[in-house]
Amino acid sequence: MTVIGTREHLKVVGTRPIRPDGVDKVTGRAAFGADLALPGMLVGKVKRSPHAHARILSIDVEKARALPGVKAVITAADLPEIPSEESFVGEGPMNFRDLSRNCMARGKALYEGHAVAAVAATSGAIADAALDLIEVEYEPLPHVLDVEAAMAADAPLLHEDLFTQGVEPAPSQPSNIAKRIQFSLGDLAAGFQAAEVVLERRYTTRPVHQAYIEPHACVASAAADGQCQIWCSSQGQFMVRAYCAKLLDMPISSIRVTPAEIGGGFGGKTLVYLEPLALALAKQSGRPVKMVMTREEVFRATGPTSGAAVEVKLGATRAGKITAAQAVLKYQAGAFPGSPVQPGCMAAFAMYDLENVSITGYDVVCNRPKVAAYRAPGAPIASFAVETCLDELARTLGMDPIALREKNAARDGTRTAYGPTFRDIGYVETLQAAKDHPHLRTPLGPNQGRGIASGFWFNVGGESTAEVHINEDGTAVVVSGNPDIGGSRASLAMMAAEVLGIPVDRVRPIVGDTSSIGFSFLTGGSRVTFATGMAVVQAAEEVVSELTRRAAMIWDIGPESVEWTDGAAVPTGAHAGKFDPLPLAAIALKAGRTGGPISAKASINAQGAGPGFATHVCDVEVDPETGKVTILRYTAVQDVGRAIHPSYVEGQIQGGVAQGIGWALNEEYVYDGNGRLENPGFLDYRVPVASDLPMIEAVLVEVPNPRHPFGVRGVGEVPIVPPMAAVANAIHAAVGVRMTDLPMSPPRLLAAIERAGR
Amino acid sequence: MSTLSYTSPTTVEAAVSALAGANGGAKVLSGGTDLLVQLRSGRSRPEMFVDVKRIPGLIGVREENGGFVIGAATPCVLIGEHRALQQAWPGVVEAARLIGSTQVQGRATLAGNLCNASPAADSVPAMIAARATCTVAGPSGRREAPVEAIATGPGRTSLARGELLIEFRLPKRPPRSADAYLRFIPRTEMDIAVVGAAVNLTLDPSGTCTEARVVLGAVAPTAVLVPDGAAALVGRRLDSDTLSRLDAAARRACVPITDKRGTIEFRTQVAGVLARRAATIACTRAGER
Amino acid sequence: MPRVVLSGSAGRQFTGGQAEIQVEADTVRRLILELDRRFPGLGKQVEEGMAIAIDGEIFQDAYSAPLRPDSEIFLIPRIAGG
Amino acid sequence: MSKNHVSTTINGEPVEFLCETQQTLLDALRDELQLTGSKEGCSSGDCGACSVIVDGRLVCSCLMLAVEAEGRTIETIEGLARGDVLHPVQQKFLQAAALQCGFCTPGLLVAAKALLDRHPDPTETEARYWLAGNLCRCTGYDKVIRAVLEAGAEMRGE
Repeated sequence: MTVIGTREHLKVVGTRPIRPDGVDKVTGRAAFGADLALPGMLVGKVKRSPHAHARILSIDVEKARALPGVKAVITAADLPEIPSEESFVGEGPMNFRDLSRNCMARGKALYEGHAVAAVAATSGAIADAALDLIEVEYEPLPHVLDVEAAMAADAPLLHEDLFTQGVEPAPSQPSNIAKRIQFSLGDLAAGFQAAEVVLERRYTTRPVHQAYIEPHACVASAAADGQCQIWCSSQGQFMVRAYCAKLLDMPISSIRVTPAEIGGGFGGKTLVYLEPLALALAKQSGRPVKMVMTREEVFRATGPTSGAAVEVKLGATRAGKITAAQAVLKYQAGAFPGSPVQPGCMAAFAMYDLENVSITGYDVVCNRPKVAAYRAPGAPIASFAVETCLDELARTLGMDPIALREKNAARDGTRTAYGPTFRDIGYVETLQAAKDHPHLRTPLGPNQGRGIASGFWFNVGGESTAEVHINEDGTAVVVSGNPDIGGSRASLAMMAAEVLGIPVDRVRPIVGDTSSIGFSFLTGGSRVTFATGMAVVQAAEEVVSELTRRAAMIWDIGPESVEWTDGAAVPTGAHAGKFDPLPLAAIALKAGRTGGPISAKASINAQGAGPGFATHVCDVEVDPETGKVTILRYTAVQDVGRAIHPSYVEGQIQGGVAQGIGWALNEEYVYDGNGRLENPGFLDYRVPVASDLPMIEAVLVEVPNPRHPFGVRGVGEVPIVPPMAAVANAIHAAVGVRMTDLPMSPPRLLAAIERAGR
Repeated sequence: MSTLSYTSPTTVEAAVSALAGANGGAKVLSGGTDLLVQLRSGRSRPEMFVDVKRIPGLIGVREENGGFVIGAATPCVLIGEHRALQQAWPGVVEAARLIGSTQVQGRATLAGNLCNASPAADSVPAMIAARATCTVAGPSGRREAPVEAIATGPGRTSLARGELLIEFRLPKRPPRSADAYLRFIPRTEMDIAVVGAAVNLTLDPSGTCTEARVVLGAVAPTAVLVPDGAAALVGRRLDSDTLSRLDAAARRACVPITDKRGTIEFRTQVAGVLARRAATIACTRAGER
Repeated sequence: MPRVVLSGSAGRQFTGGQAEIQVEADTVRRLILELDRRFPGLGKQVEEGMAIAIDGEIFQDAYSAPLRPDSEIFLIPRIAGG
Repeated sequence: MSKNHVSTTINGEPVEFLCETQQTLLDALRDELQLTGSKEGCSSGDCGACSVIVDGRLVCSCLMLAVEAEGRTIETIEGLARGDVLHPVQQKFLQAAALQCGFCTPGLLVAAKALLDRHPDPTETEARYWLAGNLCRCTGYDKVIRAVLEAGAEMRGE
C-alpha cells in the first residue's frame, strides 16, 4: 500500500492490529443470522407470487392451518394496514405503507417473488408442504419491467394512486413516474453556445444485486406479556426495531433486537423483509420462529439497485474546458417508489467545476423487487455514463483523460450543481497520485487497453451512541450500536486506545443490542468509523478528563495541574509538585475510593462528513474473437481522509472495485417474457470469482477531514463508483469500440466488435 | 412430504435390482452435484437414491490393453491425477477437470455428467471425440454403447429402467495422436459452458492430419459430432486455410438456442472459434508425441 | 441576513417556485420555524426530507447548528448510503 | 418415514446421528450437530461457504447427503485450529485482514487448507483457480490470496 499525506505521531491510529472479532470469524464461532437455535423453535417460510403483476382475488389458508405441525399462518389480513406516510428513517425516503406491502402483498402482487403468505411449522419440510396447501387465486395483469416502457403513457399501472411529484401543475392522471427531480446551475443554452465540441450519448444499466453471501435470516420470539425479541443479521438493530414496531403497530419498548454477525450487506440489509413476518408468526404461535431466505428468495424478493437509462450531453472548448453539462437519469425503483435517482442526480457532475449544468431525474416504479441501497446509491449509474462520455470527449479533443479531468476538477471552493460549495476535498490529489503511479507507465500489448475514471460520494454522519467503560484492571470496553460489517470494531477500538493511550489489545469493543446501548443510526453510508468513531472519541476523552480528576484527587492537587500522556496522568505546571506518572491501571484500581466506576457515554448526531473522491486506472485485454474481457491490472486511488486501520480501508476499496467489475462485465437480472427471473442463483448471476481478478492495488491518499478528530472520511462507498466507466474506457482503448450498455458481457461486446468491423 | 429412501449396494447386481425394483422413482447417486441441486429445487422428486460409490470397481482408473477404463463413479479429481491418462488423453482430462469448482471436482463424475444429459456437459464432447464407449449394466445383463448413444436430448437418456453406467473405455491410441477440449464461459470458472468444442486427431510424420473427430457442446439438444469438421482436417496440415474450413464447418453444425447464457449468433460464432483453437492445441500436442 | 437557496426542485411547491429566500435566523431551528411560518409545510419538508448545507458543510437534523448573517445556505435532498 | 442412522468421524471425534435422506451433510452439521461454522450461502454448490473436507477431498457439504457420511472422515472449520493454536492459514487471514464480514471465511479457510495440504507451494494463479468455488463479496480476494500464499510459505518453513 502507498500512503500519501501527512500523519502526526499517532501510536495506534494508522497501524494494522488483528481485529478484535477476528478469531471468532476464522474459527467458525461467530454467530450469524441463521446460527441461533432456540428450544421449541419453529421454521417459518414464505409463499411468494409466481406472477410479475397480479390482483390477489383470494387466499385460502385453511388446508395449510389444518396440516399437523403447522403452528401459524399469516397473510396481509393478519398485519395492520399501514397508512401512507412519507418519512426519512432508513437509507432513503421511506413510506411505511410501501414497506409493509413489500413485506407482504396486499391486494396486488407487484413482482414475481412478492410475499403473499407465511407459515411457521415444526419442521422445514412441514412448512414447505403447508405453503403448497395455501390456495391463492390471482388475476394476472400486464406487467412492465423496463424503465422507459414503464414511463410510457399506456404502460400498465402499478399503483392507481401514484401521481408524479415535482411537476407543476400536479398531474391529474396517475402514472408509474413517482417523482421528477431537477437541478440546474447557470445558463445551459449559453454554455452549449460557447462549446466548440458537443457530445450527446445514451447509456443503459441493468439492475445488479448486492449479492452478500449470507442470505437474510432472523429468529423472533414473543412472550405472553407482549415483550418480543429478535435476533437477526442486519445493517442496524435499531432500524429493525423501529420498522417492526411500525409495521406491527407495537411500542418500540416491547421489542428488543440483538444484532447477529452480518454476512455482508452493502446497503441491501437496510430494510426489513423477514423480521416483521417472523415476529407476527411468533406472536400467533407463541413459539420462537426462525426464518432464513434461500438464495433464490434473496434474488427474487430483496432489493437490487436500479437498472437505468441515462442521457448525457457535454459541451467543451477545444482547450478542454467544459462549458455545459446536461444529464437525464431514469431509474427503476422496483415495485414501490424510492430509487436512488436523487443522489444519482446530485453525484452525476459533482466531480467537476461547471458553470452551466442541468440534471433531470425520474423515479419510476416497475414490476421488479423494490430496490434497496447499494454502495454509493445512484452514483455508479450516473458516473458510468458521465465518466464514459468524458473519456470520449478527451479522445475527441485529443486530450489525456486525466488532463481533461484536472482542467475541470472540483476543488476547494467549487460550487456543486446541487448547491453547496466544496471544502477540504481531495479530488485533484487522487488525479495527481494516479499520474504519478507506475501503473500508467506499464506497457500494454495487442488487444490491451487502459481506462481511467473517477468517482465521488457525499458520505454521511448521523446519530450514534458509544460508551467507554474502564475495567478494574485498567482495560477498557467500548460499546457501540452499530453492527460490524467490515472491521468497525477494530477501528472503534483503535480510536479509543489512541485517546486513552493504551495498547489496542487492552480495549474490548462490543456491539450492543437495542436495550443495552443508546440509539444508533444503521451501519451504512460508510458512517460508522466517522460518526460512531466520533462518539467513541468523545466518550474516551470524557473518560480521560475523569481520569485526570481522579489522579488529582489521589495526589491531592488541583485537576488543572494534571495532564494525560501515554496512558498515564502526569503532574503539569509549576505548582503541581513531583509525582511519578499514574498509569490508567493504577487509577482504575482506586476507582471505588475516588468516586466510583469510571465510564462515559456519548450520544451525538455527527455532522461534517467529508466527501470522498477516487480515481481508478484499469487495464484490460479483450479477446476480439469471443468478446471476453480479462482484467489485467487495477489501481484504485482514493482520498480516505485518514486511514484508521489501513488494511480494512484497502479492503473496502478492493471489495468495491471487485463489485464494480462484476457490474461492468457480467452481473445482470435476466427475465423471461412473463416477468419471471431466470437467473436467481450464483450460477447464472455471475459475481466475480477469485480467478476473474488480479490483485487490486489500493492507493490511499490522505487529505484529512478537519471535522473528524482523526481526519476520517467514509471509505466504503466511493470505490464502486468508477469501475464501470474505467472498464468501458479500457475496452475502448483496447479494441476501439465504445460500450454504452451494461453489462459489457461477451455476447454484447462481440456483437459490438462485429458491428465496428463492418 | 418426501418419503425418499437411500440404499448403497456393494454389487452391480444389487444396484440394478434396486433401480429396477423401485417403480421408476429410483435415481443413481454418484457425485450428486446435479442431483442434489435438482432435489432441492423440486425439479426432481425421486423415491430412492441408489448410491453406487460403494460398489468395488466403480471408482478408479486402470489401464487395459493400451487403453483406459474409468469407473463410472470416479470423481473428476482422480481422473485429473492419473498421469498416464493425462498423457494419453489430455483433452478428455481437461474436459473432466473443467466440471465445476474444486469442491465439485471432489464429487462429480463422468457418468453423472453424461446421464444428467445437459447439452452443455463439458466431458461429453471430449469423450465422444475420443470414441469412448461405456458399459451399461441392467436387468438383462451388460451392454457396451458408444458415449454418443446415451444422451438423447436435454435431461433424457437412452438408458432403460434399471440400467446404470458402470465404466467408460478409452481406446488405445495410434502414435502422434492427441485431443483437446475448450469451452467458452463468461467468467474464468463456475459457469456452465456457453459453447464447448473437442477435437481428437492423429497426424502422420509429415504433420498431415490422417484422422480426426470434432464434437461441439451447448449448440444443440445434445453434443454434436461434426463430420464436415473432421473432413476439413483430414488429409491436410492445420494451416489457416484448413482452420477456416473447420471454423465454417463447425458453424454449420450449430443449431443452438438463445437463452440466459448466450444468443444463437454468439454460440454459432464462438463454436467456430473454439473448434479452430482446439484443433490447433490438439495438433501441437500430437506433434510433440 | 442569511440567504437560503432551495437546491433543485425539492421544496419549491411550498414557495410557489421561489428558489431564493432571505431569512432572519441564527440557528437551523429558527431557520426551519421561520421557513414554515412563511411557507406552511416547507418546515416539515425540510425536517423530514432535506439536509441543510451551511457554507458548504452538510447538516442533517441539526437544530443547533449556527448560521452567520452572511451564511450561504442550501436546502438539499438528504443523503444516506449503502 | 424412518430416519437413517449415520456413524462417522468429524474433526477426529466419532459421531453418530439420525437424518432424513434428503438432508444434506450441511443440514446435519448445522441442525443435528450444532456445527454452525459451515455456512449456507446458496445450497447449490455455487458459493463454497459450506466447504468441508471428506476423506481428504474438498467438497461442498450442501452437495452431499448426510447419509453418505457413513464411515467417512470429515474435517470442518471447527476442527481447523488445535485447541487455542490456530492453523497457519487462520493466522495469516487475521494478519493479512483477509476477511471483512467473515461469512465466507470458514469455507475459504477449509478450501485453503485443502489446497496447501495437496499443493504446499501454489502459484497465485493456482490459488485463485482452486478458490474460485468460494465466493467472497467483501474483499475482492486480494488479501485472501495473499494470506493463503503467505500461509503456504510459513508451512514450508520459509
